[in-house]
Amino acid sequence: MTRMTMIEALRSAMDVALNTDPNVIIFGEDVGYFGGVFRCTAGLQAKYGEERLFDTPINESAIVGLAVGMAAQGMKPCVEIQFADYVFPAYDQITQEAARLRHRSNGQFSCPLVVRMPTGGGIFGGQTHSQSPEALFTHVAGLKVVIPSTPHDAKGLLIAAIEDPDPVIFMEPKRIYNGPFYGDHSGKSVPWSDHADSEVPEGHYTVPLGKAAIRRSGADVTVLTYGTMVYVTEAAVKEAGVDAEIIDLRTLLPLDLETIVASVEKTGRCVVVHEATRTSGFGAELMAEVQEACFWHLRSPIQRVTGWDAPYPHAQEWDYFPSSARIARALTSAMED
Amino acid sequence: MTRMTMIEALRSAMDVALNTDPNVIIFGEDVGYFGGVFRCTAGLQAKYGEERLFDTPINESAIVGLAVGMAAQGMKPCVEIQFADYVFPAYDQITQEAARLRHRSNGQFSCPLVVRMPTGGGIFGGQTHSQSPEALFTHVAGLKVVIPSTPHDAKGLLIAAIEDPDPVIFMEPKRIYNGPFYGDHSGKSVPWSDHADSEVPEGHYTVPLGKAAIRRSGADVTVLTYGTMVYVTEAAVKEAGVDAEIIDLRTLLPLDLETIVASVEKTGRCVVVHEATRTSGFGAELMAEVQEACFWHLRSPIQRVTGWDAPYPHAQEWDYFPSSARIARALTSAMED
Amino acid sequence: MTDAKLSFPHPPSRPDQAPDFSGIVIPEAGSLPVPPVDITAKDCWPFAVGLIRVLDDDNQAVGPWADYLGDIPAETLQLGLRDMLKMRAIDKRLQNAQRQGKTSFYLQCTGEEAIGCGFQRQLEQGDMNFPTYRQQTLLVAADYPLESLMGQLYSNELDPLQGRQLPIMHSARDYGFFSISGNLGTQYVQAVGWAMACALRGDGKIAAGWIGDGATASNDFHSALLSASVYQPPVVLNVVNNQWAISTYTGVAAGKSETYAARALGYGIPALRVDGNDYLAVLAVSRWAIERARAGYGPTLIEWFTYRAAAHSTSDDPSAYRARNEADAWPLGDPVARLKAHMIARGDWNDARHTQAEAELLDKVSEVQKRVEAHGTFVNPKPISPAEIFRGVYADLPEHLRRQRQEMGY
Amino acid sequence: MTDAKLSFPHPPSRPDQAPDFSGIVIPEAGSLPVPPVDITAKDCWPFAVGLIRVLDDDNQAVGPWADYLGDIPAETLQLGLRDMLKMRAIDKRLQNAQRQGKTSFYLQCTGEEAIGCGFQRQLEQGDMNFPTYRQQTLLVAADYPLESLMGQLYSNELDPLQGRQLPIMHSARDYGFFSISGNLGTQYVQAVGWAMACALRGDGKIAAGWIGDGATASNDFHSALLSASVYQPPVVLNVVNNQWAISTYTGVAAGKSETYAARALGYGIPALRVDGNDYLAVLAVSRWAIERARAGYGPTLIEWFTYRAAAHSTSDDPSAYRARNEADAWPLGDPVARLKAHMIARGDWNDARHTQAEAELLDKVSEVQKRVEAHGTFVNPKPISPAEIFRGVYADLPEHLRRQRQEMGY
Ligand SMILES: Cc1ncc(C[n+]2csc(CCOP(=O)(O)OP(=O)(O)O)c2C)c(N)n1
Ligand SMILES: Cc1ncc(C[n+]2csc(CCOP(=O)(O)OP(=O)(O)O)c2C)c(N)n1
Ligand SMILES: [Mg+2]
Ligand SMILES: [Mg+2]
Repeated sequence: MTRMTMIEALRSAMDVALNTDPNVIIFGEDVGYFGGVFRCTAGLQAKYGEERLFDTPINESAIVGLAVGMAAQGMKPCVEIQFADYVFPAYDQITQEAARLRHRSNGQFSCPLVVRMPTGGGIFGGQTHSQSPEALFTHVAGLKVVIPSTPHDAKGLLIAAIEDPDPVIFMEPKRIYNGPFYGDHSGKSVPWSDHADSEVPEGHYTVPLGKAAIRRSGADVTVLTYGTMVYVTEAAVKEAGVDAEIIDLRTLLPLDLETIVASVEKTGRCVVVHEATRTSGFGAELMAEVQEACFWHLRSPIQRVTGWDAPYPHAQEWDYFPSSARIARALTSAMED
Repeated sequence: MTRMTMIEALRSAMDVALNTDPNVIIFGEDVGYFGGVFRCTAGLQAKYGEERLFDTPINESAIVGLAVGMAAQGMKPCVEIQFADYVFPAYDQITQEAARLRHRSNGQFSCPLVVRMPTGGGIFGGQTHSQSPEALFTHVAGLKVVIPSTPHDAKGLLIAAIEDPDPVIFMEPKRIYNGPFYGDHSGKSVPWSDHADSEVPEGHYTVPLGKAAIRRSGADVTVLTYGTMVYVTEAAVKEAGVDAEIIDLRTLLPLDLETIVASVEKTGRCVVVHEATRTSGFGAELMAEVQEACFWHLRSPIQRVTGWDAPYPHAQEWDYFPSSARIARALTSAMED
Repeated sequence: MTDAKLSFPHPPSRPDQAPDFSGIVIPEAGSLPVPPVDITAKDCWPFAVGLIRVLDDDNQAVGPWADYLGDIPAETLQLGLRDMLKMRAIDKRLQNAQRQGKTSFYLQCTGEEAIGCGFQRQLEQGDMNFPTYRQQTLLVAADYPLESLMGQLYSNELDPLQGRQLPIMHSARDYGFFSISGNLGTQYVQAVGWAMACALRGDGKIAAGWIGDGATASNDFHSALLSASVYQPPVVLNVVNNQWAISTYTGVAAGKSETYAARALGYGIPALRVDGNDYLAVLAVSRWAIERARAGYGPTLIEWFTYRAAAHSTSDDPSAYRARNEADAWPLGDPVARLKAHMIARGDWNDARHTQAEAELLDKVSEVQKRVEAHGTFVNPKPISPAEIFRGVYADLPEHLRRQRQEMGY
Repeated sequence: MTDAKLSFPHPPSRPDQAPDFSGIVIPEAGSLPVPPVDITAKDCWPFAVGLIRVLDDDNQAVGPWADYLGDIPAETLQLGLRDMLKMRAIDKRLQNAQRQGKTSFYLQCTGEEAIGCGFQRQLEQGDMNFPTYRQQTLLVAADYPLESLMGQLYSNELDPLQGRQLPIMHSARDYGFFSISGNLGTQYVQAVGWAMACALRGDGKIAAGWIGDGATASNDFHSALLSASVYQPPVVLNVVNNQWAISTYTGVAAGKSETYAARALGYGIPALRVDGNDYLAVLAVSRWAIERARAGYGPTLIEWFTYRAAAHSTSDDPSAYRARNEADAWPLGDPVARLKAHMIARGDWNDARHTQAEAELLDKVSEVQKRVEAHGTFVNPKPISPAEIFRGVYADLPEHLRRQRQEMGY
């Protein structure tokens, strides 16, 4: 066990994967010699050579398109999109090709690839370095969608994603790359080293896809969230002084409905929190699932706290990014009815 | 007033728009000399000339990218994507560019463009001629999303969309291009000429964006749907023998919540129907909105009837496409609780 | 105020006009040499804007590319002719089946048979094609079982894809045929990725990408050429320029480009333009490019110059947008007729044998068709289980799909 | 088994090595002629792989392109020099402001000043640039008010975009500067669309697209070239080849392409490669291409050959991936130094005037900066109303956004 930041944990996951499976191959913009703009692959090219880890031209659809071809042949590409905001040129290859290859070829070809991308806001990145497009992938049958919130999970989930036989969209909440973030508007992070979940085994281990984690047990209200918002929710729960159960979904697709339903049946109340714009965000699906499965247990309307339905602004970042105060208000209001 | 099919109505809308505003310009694959694979623009190039209506190379991102540049200058491009399944190469230009231009330039530039595309299944088109990707657009702030279900609305909404100052995704349910479709698995359509809503004024009129239509008033249960499913729902309501209120949303974004809420407050029950895959489909957002706004009025869980979370199959089309029987079951079950 | 006016490409003729191919320059057969295997793009201009042809007007194989092929055994040519005739028989029968309502959709490759048939016969087991919907020739020349091909057409139990795909969107891994996508272009860059994997494994295999002239406009065409240029994997990138993309004349995809082959030179990829209706030219250039790839000289782009003689598909009627009889006026003729004439000129073939071969192949195809139809057609369907919808979305069925399957009643 | 091995492009040197530009061929100044305005792509090869240069090693303007420019008034050159010096002063001050935490982000264009400054001075009111984030030169040479430029840097009330965009993503319609997108490449095809609209209106205006060498790999680069080739609108497509894309050497975007200009020839678009650090070459070739577009001869692509002397941005440290002092070793020198030397050689300028001009401009920029900072910086913010988030998402505020604004408390 060592203390790792999320970046170190991700790097360690790729190190393990490169080391254990010769079919694993990593590429993306600036990931090679330089080791990525967030340094996630730093040192790995020097260790494994250019044939295992290399730079690509700035063409996200080529990055994924090449990966589809390689994966179909049996390699295991783990590619990086520099920011989730730049994944859209690859959207066709991801949704129409990677997601469907196994099905449409009746299993003749499959597509075991991982598309890593830093996601979310809180870093003053403006509208093109802050988006949270997860819901644009959860609508696509054939994909899995993962968002870790701790170094420990980041490593275990990434190894599991690389080993998974199907395409995985792996979204990394960049705001917490270097430490958990509780919503402090000065933007300061606490370092990971102070957090229990930065204890990361050095070798191989997996955190299974499709299983949520209960970050805080509670009796009063269930909060469904993921990524950076896990921490902002922790802060909000303290602020609101309610005994909330915080569920970190970790995998959005397929969803761990069992854990969710058990919790909401217990608490009878539910708040959903995410950074992405509200309308048709993943929160809507969560509300639909909870409503379908727990209707008769619900004692108040499910609330959602989300980014607003506007492009992610630069200067007004903290008015956009869901604050602990907004979450606390939702918790209080969920308790009121 | 004349009787028109939906195709004729759409053509008439474009004819009116080309005639009234010299800034209107139409382009897309095969739309020019030939008049489109569904013939929506037939005859218009001969009437207005190649500078107003022309063929493009097979590059959807170029189609939309050019349109963004033209729209920013003050033209009003109305472009065709041959099938909604092929819009994804343009997804970056639509979601990152068109949707945000007004906001990010603080109004210096705007993007009044319309992206037309045939959508939905029921035509034995297999996975790449049958998709319903509306929820991938409703998550994007800055877009409007429209789906007509009658010739009358198709024309009025398309003219409104072209005149709108913002980008509009205009999805045409191709299954009902030539007649309403009640879910008959032999695939036969009834001709539009038998339907009241094929009465279409020949000249200019608009159907406002953002307003739903109540297709059937009823007291027992509210059905929220759009496009082809309006008719399959009509058949289901007969089958189930319930007094359902059928709301045809017509515009998904912005949503006519007022009409929805008034209806659900009255009926206390709600069923959502769409063709798209279930998870993170637009049904999830509808369920979330209804739950938020009408929680205390709901007498049973909101149900959704949707396409399954799988690629749209070819041979099993009628097992995938929501049938009137499935909708009828949901109606009955909504009434039971 | 300005002279700037937009330009709009037009086809040489429209329905009310006579076919006109006078704008197409047809160089003499044999006029282009065989380039050195390590040729660079810079030196490729004559090959990219010229036209490699082997069969001359007297049906003789002439010039450096004929020499490159060397003595061709009569059997090789007979095999090629039979491949093409078989393809025609299949197209004929299946087009008919669609007309009879036995399937929802079909799409012929008439006029383009030489390209895929010739190319496939130069590949080795383990090489992989990334085809479009108009490369059924590759399957035929790979001896793909007709039962599978037709089973898919009728979406019956013989369908290897279990009804999931359109009748014409085949997938046949063991026959070197990648799963066809309905989204144009996507396969082109995937082919490059597959070829990169071949090089990384060092398995001696190659990949071949296929794309239509219209689809060269797609982003994936660019992604593919760029990636192939950067990483130099063993891939042959084929462009089938059949002059049309549904109703759209090839000029709309080409713009002011000299040729599609010339487009590749800008990426530093050697490229050649070839008479796609000349079976011998196809054999020769395919062999050259495939050997080049396998030997580690990197990608080649081949523009196959041909003509889409049939309608785009059973949903299309070309009389609405192009001159009647354009196919007959096509200056490079018909690939079957030309190979036949050459074989006759060689003394290896005659009209009687040809008629007999045609009849035999049509019989054989019809016989299989009858057998396959007994397993169900659109008119007389024997449904595949609806639960098939959920199989293969993922390797394992996740909980939510299990629930949905249950909701469906399975 | 096989010889096929992947190739990976490498920069000439890495941090532990000495700079090495020996692979870059620098032709003599004045060695290329001025092509006829109606030149076709086919005849453009020498211009696309050569390098148009006007200033020679003795700081004289020589050759056909110097003749094309004719007698240049001293004021024109002084204006150019002042534009570039002003740009440097701004870059210096704003880089500093970021280091002091007064803004979140900055990005310099050091070494590339001649390109945008020279190009902009050849445009007319009403022409539209579609820039990237490294074309602040276009704003400076268009005399964009420094208050606006800096207001955006500090996201204060002077920010014309009201805090919505990153500090460097300007938009200035009245100054011919399209709203910058953070998504690389997208603007390139939009420029072609805008130019098409110009042609359709017949308003005599043109558009100019801008893209970095790295971003030529994007799909939109292809879309833009293809569309420009097909419709022939009045557009100038600029590629700023500054050798780097963040940490990635230009070879990764170029692959085996001879040059980026050569890429355009494949699309049938005339293209020229130009010494981007030579202000006179910039003036000359910009004028030629802009006049060509305006006169209706269609698109031109210009590859500006230059070097990114600064870091990619304030988030970047190039010492991690490229040789120290590479900028000093750049064989085409520094654009400011070269223009200055030329003006001194002409007898129009001297060191003292230069030092004075530099100081004056730095003073002026600093003075404005102080004034703008009084309206708020990141250290001392004067917040823009949060309700601004909702304004301009649509022309009119829809009901759901009104509700969200209310929920927010406004
Ligand atoms: C991305 C995408 N856009 C549009 C289509 C619709 N479409 C199907 S075939 C076709 C024409 C293709 O022409 P070409 O590439 O020349 O191939 P050919 O049919 O001539 O073999 C079009 C536009 C599609 N399948 N995919
Ligand atoms: C679509 C997209 N992918 C990736 C990025 C991240 N990114 C920002 S700048 C940059 C390098 C661009 O290099 P180049 O085009 O050469 O321009 P330069 O910075 O040299 O001016 C990258 C990869 C982006 N902004 N957009
Ligand atoms: Mg074609
Ligand atoms: Mg660069």
